[in-house]
Amino acid sequence: MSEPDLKVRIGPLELKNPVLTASGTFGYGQEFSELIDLNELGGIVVKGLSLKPRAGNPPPRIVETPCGMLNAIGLANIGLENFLKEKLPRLQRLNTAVIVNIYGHSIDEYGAVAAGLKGVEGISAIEVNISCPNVDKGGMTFGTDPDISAQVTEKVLENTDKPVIVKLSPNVTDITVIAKAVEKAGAHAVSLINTLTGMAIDIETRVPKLANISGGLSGPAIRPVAVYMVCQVARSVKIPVIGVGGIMDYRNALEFLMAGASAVQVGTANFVDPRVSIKVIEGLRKFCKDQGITKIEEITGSLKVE
Amino acid sequence: MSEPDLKVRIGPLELKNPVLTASGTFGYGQEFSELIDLNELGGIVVKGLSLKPRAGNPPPRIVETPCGMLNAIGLANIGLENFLKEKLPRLQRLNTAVIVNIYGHSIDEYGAVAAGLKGVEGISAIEVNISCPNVDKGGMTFGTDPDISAQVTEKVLENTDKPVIVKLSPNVTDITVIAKAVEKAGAHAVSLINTLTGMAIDIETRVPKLANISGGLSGPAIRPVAVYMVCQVARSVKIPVIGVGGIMDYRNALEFLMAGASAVQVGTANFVDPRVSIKVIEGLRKFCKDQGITKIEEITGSLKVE
Amino acid sequence: MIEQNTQIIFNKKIAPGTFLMGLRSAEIVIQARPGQFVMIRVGPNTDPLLRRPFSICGTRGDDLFLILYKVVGKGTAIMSNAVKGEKLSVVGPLGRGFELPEPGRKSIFVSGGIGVAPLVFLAQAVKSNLLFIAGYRSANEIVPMEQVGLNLTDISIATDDGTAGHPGFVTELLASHLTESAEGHLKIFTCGPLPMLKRVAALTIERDIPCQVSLEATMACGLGACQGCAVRASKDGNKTYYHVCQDGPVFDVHTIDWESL
Amino acid sequence: MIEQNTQIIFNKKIAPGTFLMGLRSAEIVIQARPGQFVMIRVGPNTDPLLRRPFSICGTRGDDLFLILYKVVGKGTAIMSNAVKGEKLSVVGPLGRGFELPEPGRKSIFVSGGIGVAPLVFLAQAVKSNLLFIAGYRSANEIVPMEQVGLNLTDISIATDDGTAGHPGFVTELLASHLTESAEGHLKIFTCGPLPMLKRVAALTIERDIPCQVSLEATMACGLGACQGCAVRASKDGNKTYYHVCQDGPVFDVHTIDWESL
Ligand SMILES: Cc1cc2nc3c(=O)[nH]c(=O)nc-3n(C[C@H](O)[C@H](O)[C@H](O)COP(=O)(O)OP(=O)(O)OC[C@H]3O[C@@H](n4cnc5c(N)ncnc54)[C@H](O)[C@@H]3O)c2cc1C
Ligand SMILES: Cc1cc2nc3c(=O)[nH]c(=O)nc-3n(C[C@H](O)[C@H](O)[C@H](O)COP(=O)(O)OP(=O)(O)OC[C@H]3O[C@@H](n4cnc5c(N)ncnc54)[C@H](O)[C@@H]3O)c2cc1C
Ligand SMILES: Cc1cc2nc3c(=O)[nH]c(=O)nc-3n(C[C@H](O)[C@H](O)[C@H](O)COP(=O)(O)O)c2cc1C
Ligand SMILES: Cc1cc2nc3c(=O)[nH]c(=O)nc-3n(C[C@H](O)[C@H](O)[C@H](O)COP(=O)(O)O)c2cc1C
Ligand code: FES
Ligand code: FES
Repeated sequence: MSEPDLKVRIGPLELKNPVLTASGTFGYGQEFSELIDLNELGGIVVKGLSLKPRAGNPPPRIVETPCGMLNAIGLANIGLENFLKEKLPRLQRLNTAVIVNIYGHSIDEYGAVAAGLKGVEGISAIEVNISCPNVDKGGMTFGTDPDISAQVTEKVLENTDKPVIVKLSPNVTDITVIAKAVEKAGAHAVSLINTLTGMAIDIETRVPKLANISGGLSGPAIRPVAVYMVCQVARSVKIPVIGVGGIMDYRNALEFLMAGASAVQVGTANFVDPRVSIKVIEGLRKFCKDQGITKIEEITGSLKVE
Repeated sequence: MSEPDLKVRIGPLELKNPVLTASGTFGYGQEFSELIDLNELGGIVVKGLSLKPRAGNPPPRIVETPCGMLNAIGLANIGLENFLKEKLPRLQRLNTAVIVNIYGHSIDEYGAVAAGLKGVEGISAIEVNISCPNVDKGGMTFGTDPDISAQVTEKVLENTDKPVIVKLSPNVTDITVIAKAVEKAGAHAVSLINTLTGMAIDIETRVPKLANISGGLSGPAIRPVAVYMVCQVARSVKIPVIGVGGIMDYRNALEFLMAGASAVQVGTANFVDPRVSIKVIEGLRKFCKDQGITKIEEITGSLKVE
Repeated sequence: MIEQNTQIIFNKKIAPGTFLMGLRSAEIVIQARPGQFVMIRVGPNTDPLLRRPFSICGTRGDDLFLILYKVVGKGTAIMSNAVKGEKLSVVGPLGRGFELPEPGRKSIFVSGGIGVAPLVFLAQAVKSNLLFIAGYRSANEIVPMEQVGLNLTDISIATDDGTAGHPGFVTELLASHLTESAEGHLKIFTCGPLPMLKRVAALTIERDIPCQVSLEATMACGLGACQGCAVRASKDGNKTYYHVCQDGPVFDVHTIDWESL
Repeated sequence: MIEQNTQIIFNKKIAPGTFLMGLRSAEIVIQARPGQFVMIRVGPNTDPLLRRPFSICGTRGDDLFLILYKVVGKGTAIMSNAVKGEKLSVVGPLGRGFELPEPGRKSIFVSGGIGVAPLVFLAQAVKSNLLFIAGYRSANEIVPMEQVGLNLTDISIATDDGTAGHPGFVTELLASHLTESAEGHLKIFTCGPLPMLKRVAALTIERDIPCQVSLEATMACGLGACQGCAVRASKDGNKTYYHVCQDGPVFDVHTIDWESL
């Protein structure tokens, strides 16, 4: 059989295959460049970027939990200016989609980061993190309110020439409400899920294991929640959905595709096996071949439910 | 050192120790009676009870997930009448708190089940399940709306002479809102968390692994989420909090107590080790002894956060 | 029924991917009846989380019981790496076993693959007047009966790929024995993959031959507490579902709604 | 830096709870510098999920590198049960190692407990003009230096409980060597538990003795990608945090904000 076609379209964005690396788990790509050929990836979503550099939270920032981990990095990053100067040139030389994950502390700041990336070569899309539970705005995150989520989306769209993916928070009563709100606001795609809020306590010292008290839960532990939410969202919006959460191998990736995702992101698994994203791509290719699937896009939403 | 005092008070209810078995994971107690001495338990929360018997969902009803499991039992149970006839007599002979977990399909049905248990000997408290994600009411569960949660609580209180514990759903944007609503409605205590909604897909057949499509995620995977929510709720209400979710040993139980719980429930762990609840009690006793704690109640809420 | 940390006395491969494990427990040996099972915790980790159910395949002496298992996933892979001397937590014996055949009836045992396990134990109890028909996918999967402690005179093999015994399904062999003259004097005992069981059920129901079936279901507790292991009851009964761990795993063929499976 | 499924050549207990593991990898042996570490995946399961960091404790021949580890939890317990011939996935070598001492300077190595591991590798490179001061809680924890491939003439031991060597802290022994006449010619290399490192830092900073410290932090990636392993930088620098996996694990004593630890 001829090679299956792994290309997928995320609105205006075409990816050579449906496997992206998730923001915050793959640095700026270069950290993994000695271990894998970055050009084989469907794309790289870089670490969340803000207008100014941010030092992040005090340590401890991470703690392992059953089949998962909590992180409270605090969106530490080098800021827009340093990103363009220090990190972008290497990314531009890559032959893969580069998606910049952005966030702000106000709607205007979202706009400003987007504006700073406007017209910049070698950036394939913007992923808007409205869902990070580590950065508070009056105790709440942007992504738990449909109106504010829509406003952020509009603001970014006004300030960019690139496709806009909005990354959704799972810490909500009904994620489809938020998905529909950002769709209506014009988002080209949604990605989900970001981390679930969680906490762990050191019982000897009686203090939280994370200096930040709470953090974001990721890894295989959360996969069932992610698959469920992707399935729900894919049935409620028309824009493409990118599935994220606990993917460890191609079989897990297939669950997301079948549930309705057009592409997936691999996050925490990069720590467990730095070559996992390549293995997922290889696994998907082999699955398509074995099952006589000529275009991987056919798998999206193929879940049978009566 | 003398034996530490393990007694805890949950509002009007006194427990000989803070370890209960969680509803749906311990049957009616008798299933475990050959393996442990039920009288050593702080209490038993029996399987969710409805007015009429319910057959439950078609199989498959359970599937294992990383460090967790999904269940869609569908609240199968023998109904009020059979419970009183067949199960209660054995429970009444026990020297431990018996808490009956109830649910309904309408607010009136909640009231009717509570009324059916009114004046019945040997029932220490009612736990009201407003959070089960498997039973739909217009696609939503009672427990995601603060007003309906309050109404259910009031209805049960009107129809019972027993302490009322309301069991909260984690599938909400802000669990403290629901907790405050049921506190205001008069609940004597809250227990949390019930299961997170999740899903798993068989990639060979492309059908959900559960016949019910989605199910409730439980087990150690969800513990960080549960500890976080218990900590949040304990800081927002004055009534006692019972912590549930992924407890596998006494150390996990201590996390919940320190986060603010007055007692804990052990659920999925009963399947992994049918004697786990006794081991948790023994572990807590030893911890108190080793640390010179005379009353276990002192541990509740002892988490240090600045 | 007990929960016990039992010591592995041996754990040996007896066919590709198939292992026989001997575990020490006088308590389980005393209580065990053919058709019952145990829930084994494969290790201290919480991944895999749940215990795995295994039929008791026999006992040796007064303190050794046997598990015959096939490596199909995470849990059984971990078990296959366990070595003599290690301990595994076991809960059991659980469930309702087989009803022994009435004297005078000829028993036909029909197994598919690893479904041979509970029938081996039953065969040791029944001893005489029995025919054992064991089906496998291929010759290399055949469980050597001597190795599991069974010396049968009357045993037939079927393999799907024809590499040993009757080429084809075990149910074809069974059908050939269900002659009219024999029907009134037979009792069937069966365990194996679902398609096979359905065929055995159809054959025995239509001929009105008593048949006991050992079923499988995904289990969480094994104790009748979680209600996870539901199987639909046939319309005649007054229950909608049975619980395989408690009402079974062995069922009268008539009590099950085979259409639902 | 590579990711490789390396074979266990040996895995032996050399003191109670302390194991020495030899893993085969010519690639890692060629690249490894003292002070660098590897991230080891202890098994195929996802519980424990993350890799565990271990200092490279030395190399043997051209394709064997050593890990000296103490069993403290789930991951190291699993490692201690691994047997010769099994394979473990290793990522490394990672991080910045020690700067070798300038010729003419006397090196003092100060280790606490299992912190001896990276210093053993460094000692093999430094060879001469070095004093090794190793602290342990008790005599039975002492790592036999010959067994890890080190034949030192100048080694002092301190034990907290006084069961061997100097009774008391290793830092007391260190202090006794920091005489005024010696100070200008010394360089300190240290690794061990935090309270010890803080004391060594205080001693060397106040006397202005060059000191290189190997730090630990909880790590997820080990590659500088997750920013999980932050440690606060001293006020003089222009960074708020360093990442132990990338900027370290070996740091100049002055670059770290010791108060924050
Ligand atoms: C009452 C009872 C008695 C049993 N007796 C035996 C026995 O004597 N010997 C033996 O080898 N096995 C027996 N089984 C089946 C055994 O429990 C499973 O093979 C085992 O749980 C698989 O665990 P795993 O972690 O290796 O596989 P998993 O990783 O859990 O699953 C691997 C694959 O096997 C499938 N699978 C898992 N469990 C079952 C099941 N119960 N039935 C069918 N497919 C399944 C999964 O869907 C998956 O495709 C019995 C099951 C029951 C319910
Ligand atoms: C750069 C680096 C090099 C290291 N080199 C070595 C080495 O050569 N030999 C060696 O034995 N260990 C070394 N360690 C420590 C080693 O990584 C941990 O002991 C190991 O990860 C524990 O894993 P576990 O699963 O057994 O313990 P866990 O179950 O994860 O934890 C058990 C207990 O140990 C504590 N713990 C876990 N990790 C650390 C840590 N990094 N520092 C302090 N306490 C911890 C936990 O808080 C917990 O109390 C090094 C750590 C780092 C960061
Ligand atoms: C250490 C770490 C840092 C993260 N940083 C970001 C971030 O900067 N922006 C963002 O949108 N998501 C961030 N995430 C969330 C991941 O991109 C992903 O949504 C989540 O981890 C779930 O996927 P996983 O289970 O595959 O890791 C981070 C996750 C981890 C573990
Ligand atoms: C098989 C199963 C059945 C359950 N049935 C009920 C129920 O009937 N009523 C209820 O309130 N909670 C029910 N629960 C939820 C548990 O009581 C508990 O809240 C949840 O499983 C989280 O705790 P755990 O992680 O310790 O299991 C059930 C859970 C499981 C796993
Ligand atoms: S496995 Fe729990 S009831 Fe059968
Ligand atoms: S461990 Fe990930 S940056 Fe250091």
